Amino acid sequence: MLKDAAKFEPKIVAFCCNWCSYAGADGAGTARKNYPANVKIIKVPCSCRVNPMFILRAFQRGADGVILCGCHPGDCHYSTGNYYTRRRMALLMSMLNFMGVAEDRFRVEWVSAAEGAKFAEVMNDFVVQITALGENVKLRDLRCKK
Amino acid sequence: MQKIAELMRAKAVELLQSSKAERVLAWRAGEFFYDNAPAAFNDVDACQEIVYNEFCPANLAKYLIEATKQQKKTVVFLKPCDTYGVNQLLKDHRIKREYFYAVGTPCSGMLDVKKIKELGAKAITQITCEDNKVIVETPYGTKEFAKEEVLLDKCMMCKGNEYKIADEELGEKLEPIQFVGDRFAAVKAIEAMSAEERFAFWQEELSKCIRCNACRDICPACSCEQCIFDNQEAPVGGKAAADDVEEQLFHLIRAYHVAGRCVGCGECARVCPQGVKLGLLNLKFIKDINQFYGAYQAGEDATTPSPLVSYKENDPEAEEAVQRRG
Amino acid sequence: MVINNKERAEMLRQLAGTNVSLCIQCGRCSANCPVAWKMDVLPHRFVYELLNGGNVDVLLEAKSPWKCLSCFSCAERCPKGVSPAAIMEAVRLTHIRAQGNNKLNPADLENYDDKMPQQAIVAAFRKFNK
Amino acid sequence: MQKIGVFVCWCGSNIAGTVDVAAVVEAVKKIPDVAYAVDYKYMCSEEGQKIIKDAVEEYGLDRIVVCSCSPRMHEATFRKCAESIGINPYMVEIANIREQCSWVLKDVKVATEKAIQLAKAAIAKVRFNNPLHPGQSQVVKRALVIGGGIAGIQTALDIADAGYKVDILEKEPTIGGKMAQIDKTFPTLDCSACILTPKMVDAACHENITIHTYSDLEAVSGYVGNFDVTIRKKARSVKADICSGCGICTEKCPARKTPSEFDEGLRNRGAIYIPFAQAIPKVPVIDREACLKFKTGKCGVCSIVCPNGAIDYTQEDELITEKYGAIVLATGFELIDLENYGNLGYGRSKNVITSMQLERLTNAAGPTEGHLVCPASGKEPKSVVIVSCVGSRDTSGRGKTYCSKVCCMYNAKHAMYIREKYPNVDVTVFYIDVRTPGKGFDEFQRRAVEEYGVHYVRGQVGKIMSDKEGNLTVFASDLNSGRHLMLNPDLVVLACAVKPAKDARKLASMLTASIDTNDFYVEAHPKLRPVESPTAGIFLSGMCQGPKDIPETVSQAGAAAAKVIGLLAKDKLMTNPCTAKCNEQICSGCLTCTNVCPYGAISGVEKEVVTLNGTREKRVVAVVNEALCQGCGACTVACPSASMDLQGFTNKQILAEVDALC
Repeated sequence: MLKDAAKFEPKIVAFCCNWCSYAGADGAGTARKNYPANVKIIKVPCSCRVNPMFILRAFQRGADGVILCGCHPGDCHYSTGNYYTRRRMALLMSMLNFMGVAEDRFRVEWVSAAEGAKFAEVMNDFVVQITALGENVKLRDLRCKK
Repeated sequence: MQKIAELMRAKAVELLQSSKAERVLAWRAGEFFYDNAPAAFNDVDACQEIVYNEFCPANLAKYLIEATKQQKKTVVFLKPCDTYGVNQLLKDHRIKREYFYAVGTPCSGMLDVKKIKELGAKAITQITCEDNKVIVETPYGTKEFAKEEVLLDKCMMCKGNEYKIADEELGEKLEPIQFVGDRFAAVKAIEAMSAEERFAFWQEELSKCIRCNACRDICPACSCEQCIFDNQEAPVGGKAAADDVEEQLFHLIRAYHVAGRCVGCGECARVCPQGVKLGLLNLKFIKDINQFYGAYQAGEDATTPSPLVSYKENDPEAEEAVQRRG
Repeated sequence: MVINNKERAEMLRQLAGTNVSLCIQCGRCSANCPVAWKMDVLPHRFVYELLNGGNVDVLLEAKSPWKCLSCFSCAERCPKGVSPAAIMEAVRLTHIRAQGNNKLNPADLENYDDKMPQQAIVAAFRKFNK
Repeated sequence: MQKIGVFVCWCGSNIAGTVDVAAVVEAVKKIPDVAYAVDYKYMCSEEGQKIIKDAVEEYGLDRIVVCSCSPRMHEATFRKCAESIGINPYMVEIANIREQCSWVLKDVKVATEKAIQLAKAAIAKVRFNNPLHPGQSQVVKRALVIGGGIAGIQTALDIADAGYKVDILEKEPTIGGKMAQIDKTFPTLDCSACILTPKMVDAACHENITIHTYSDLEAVSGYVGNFDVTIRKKARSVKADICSGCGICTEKCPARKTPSEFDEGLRNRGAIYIPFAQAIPKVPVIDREACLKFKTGKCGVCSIVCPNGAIDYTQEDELITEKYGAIVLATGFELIDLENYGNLGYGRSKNVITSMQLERLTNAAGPTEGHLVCPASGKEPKSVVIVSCVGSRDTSGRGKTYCSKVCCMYNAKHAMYIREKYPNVDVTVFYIDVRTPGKGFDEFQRRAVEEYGVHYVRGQVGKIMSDKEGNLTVFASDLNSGRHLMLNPDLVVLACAVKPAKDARKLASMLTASIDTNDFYVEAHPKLRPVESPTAGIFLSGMCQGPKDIPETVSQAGAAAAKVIGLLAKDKLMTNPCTAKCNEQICSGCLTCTNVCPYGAISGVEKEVVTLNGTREKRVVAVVNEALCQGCGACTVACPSASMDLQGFTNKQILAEVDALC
């Protein structure tokens, strides 16, 4: 079946930590809080497992948005994991901004296991944001000057 | 500088003869007097070939990895800025203190022969420095430049004349370079651009890259047994030909990879045959780290953990940090 | 144009712009109202009738909106963030729109204290132009 | 060649109602290496599991993907199923097509498409799965219960009765908690102290129970079965082993300006004090901030009057360390501050009190010896207004969004015993809803109306004013009659919202227990694992998990104890095999990883390793202690050479998922 060409459906990858955000996503499901199908979740034990390279790889492979969700700082299941995540991702985001690519296509959110509604809210909001930005081509073109 | 070269030769001979060391790391003359290269000197006679002048920019620190592996006590001559790399290698446990003897070697700034040539000097026969003047002899006459015109870019960001690690210092410290401005000026200029301009700038720069890996090979923070770019299991993907992820994102990944460990020596940019301004990526990380997490200088000592393996409970959030940078 | 009760309720809801479905019917709005003792229909009913699509006529015929001081203590003390004051205003506005006469001179506005809440001023206009 | 089996669950209509499961099966069948795919109504059922087992045998499957509910629900089920047929349990991956798909989407076409993509990602990952084998760790046969209220006491007693050692950690000078302050309990109206104090004594006398009062949790490390805990025993300034508990010191202490915490500020206590008569231990404590000896250096009366010489001004905090196999959180609750409810006059008029203050006022051991009087005048009230839902069910930001659950019942209790003891006192309860589910609860509340003539008015109190003489005016609404009311009671009782103890969040951080936005501890599953924290080895008991009354608290305390006993009864625990693993061939020994490991599980070890060019060399490499590693993966990102990887979530596995989804 041909896809409706006029409607842009962004590809969005969400990395979710097992203990808070993945459980939060389950909570959104259990409470039937809808969010668009564009968001696909990859489970990681902790947000600190997410290598910035994973995010770059997702963008490079065609993701239009990447969102990383973890426990609220201070609530990490492994005590300190998300503190490292926060530093790593702040630097990554700042660098993406510096290179003029994809900064606004990447987001870090803290969603606890009890925040199913927030999870859905964040995802809805992110899909709107990414849809407005359109297709992500910049990162792929970074070294392809025409 | 000639005087320092003599002191170096004498010190090398003294240390070898006293059996304090088995070999010496210093610089040897290349084809021209301005392309000196790092070299190892294994005996007293060879030490006579040690040279030192305004064209010895290379940092010898990384060769100490090999010295440590061979467990050979090695004399290494270190300019003040080189000592940061040594500390970083010590912090990364890549070299061991017992296998090297560090001799602090004074430096008044290294010159960039490319700049001299670009300013019109051809068939250079001799270059001498007097205070802040650089006198270039050519068969077509003598040319004179202000030092700041022809200093290496990295020397324009000189960290001063202190040795961060040294068993002894050679002669008197030289005056640090006077032209040091804001080392983040170029980074700030890019930050001030629009997103489109920034993208265009980096697209232009990064498209020049030929993936020769010189930047990686020279870097004192790139000291892994096997580089992630050569490792099929690493999260970046495989070799360039096999995977375009790495091809497109090489510089971003490289700079991120050494963030927090990069001493800001500027060697990566210096050795780039294509003149890619890749040092700016490293400087950007240094600037951000200083701004987000407090001043930090990698290689200042051999113990303080990198900001990327430490945290504060009230660190800024990613979005907040980017905005704070403004 | 003839509109039914349900449509009128919807119109009032839109005019009021406050989310009546949050109401848990605790009555704090009425309890807090400084002029409740003078009102024929208490503030909580203005929320209740809109919430359950009840008798909108009661609200439109009530004297309460003209007693209301627009002091906002009902909204301030609502545990759910509903504003009965906004509904009072919506009822007033409905009347004004129906009459369409504006007898008070807007130029007088300068004479008002600028610390006065905007809605209070507007409410005063409605009242004295009835 | 790999042989992957894909099993798509309908979950009745939960999945199949929104996802075309047959289409998912057809789609995954086309993927290389998928040897078998099938859908079934309930994959988790016995019949469903049999389908998996039969398929493994018939098609020689070596990897399994189940498209079903969240792995948090049934991953363990399907892993066990795989194991029973000889497949390593870690060769199973779950595609969560219920919580992440059918339950959040409405359009069948869209949901089916997403389900296929999630299945593809799981298939991409499972290709790189490797068999993993859990290790074993010892279980320390001792439990720690944090909080010495009824929840903590009951949990400790149940664990101790099963034959295990258990320590109670209480921050106050005595155990007993809030229940000790309460006068009567619903729905029986029996005396709270009479049923609590015997339990306190039981706990104190139990050979398996050690009580640490006036103590804080200082540090926690370790993991389920092996927690290392440091406890700070704060200096009491009284030698507990010598003190006879005679109480002379507390009577003679001249510094009497501190409001008694136990009596909710309705009377003052000395700087040296025993919170209440039945305190355990019955050893006084010096409040150093109030004590003249500590403030000015002069005084020392308590030391002079003590017949045993038990006062010790030089005592210092003591740190003790202990190992525990399990930790129970029973940190209880407190009432909210009323600073956001100035309109109700609390703090401005002494005759507006909290319900906990009323408990003290009616308690025979309380400041008035049980005589109900207005605190301002000291006179018996003629009429009392009780206001429910003060700060509960409030989403405006001033109070708490939840229902505090216990207030409706204790309001009825208060109203009833005021009327019982003082039949001439008029009692009016203002309510939004009366919520009394529970055995005998509604009957209890109805008695208040039917037998005791308490007025229940549907409506709320807006504001309470107090004039110069202290007379109160209550402005309220009566919604059923549509009237605005003005009443002049002598006493107003505010049924304040409950909230978790102040240090709940700090403890959650220390124990890595999950906590919600209201600071209640989060249970592992809201229905099926209500007394366990998601963090293994941490259990929840009582109000710290959510508002509940005493019977519920006691049941939950017993349930938590049963879970602890179940854990301590094991000699060994299987450890999570998803641990970090270092590729020693490429590890440079920089040990950056050791900086980020929260468990100290990585160390540098000098080893002979085979280098990349095949030679042998001795160098330092990072070595992971699998028993300590909890598998967070922080090290994998810190590692500059990517020699550190996380089993079960390897770089390859995650990137395969990324590629499959992009």
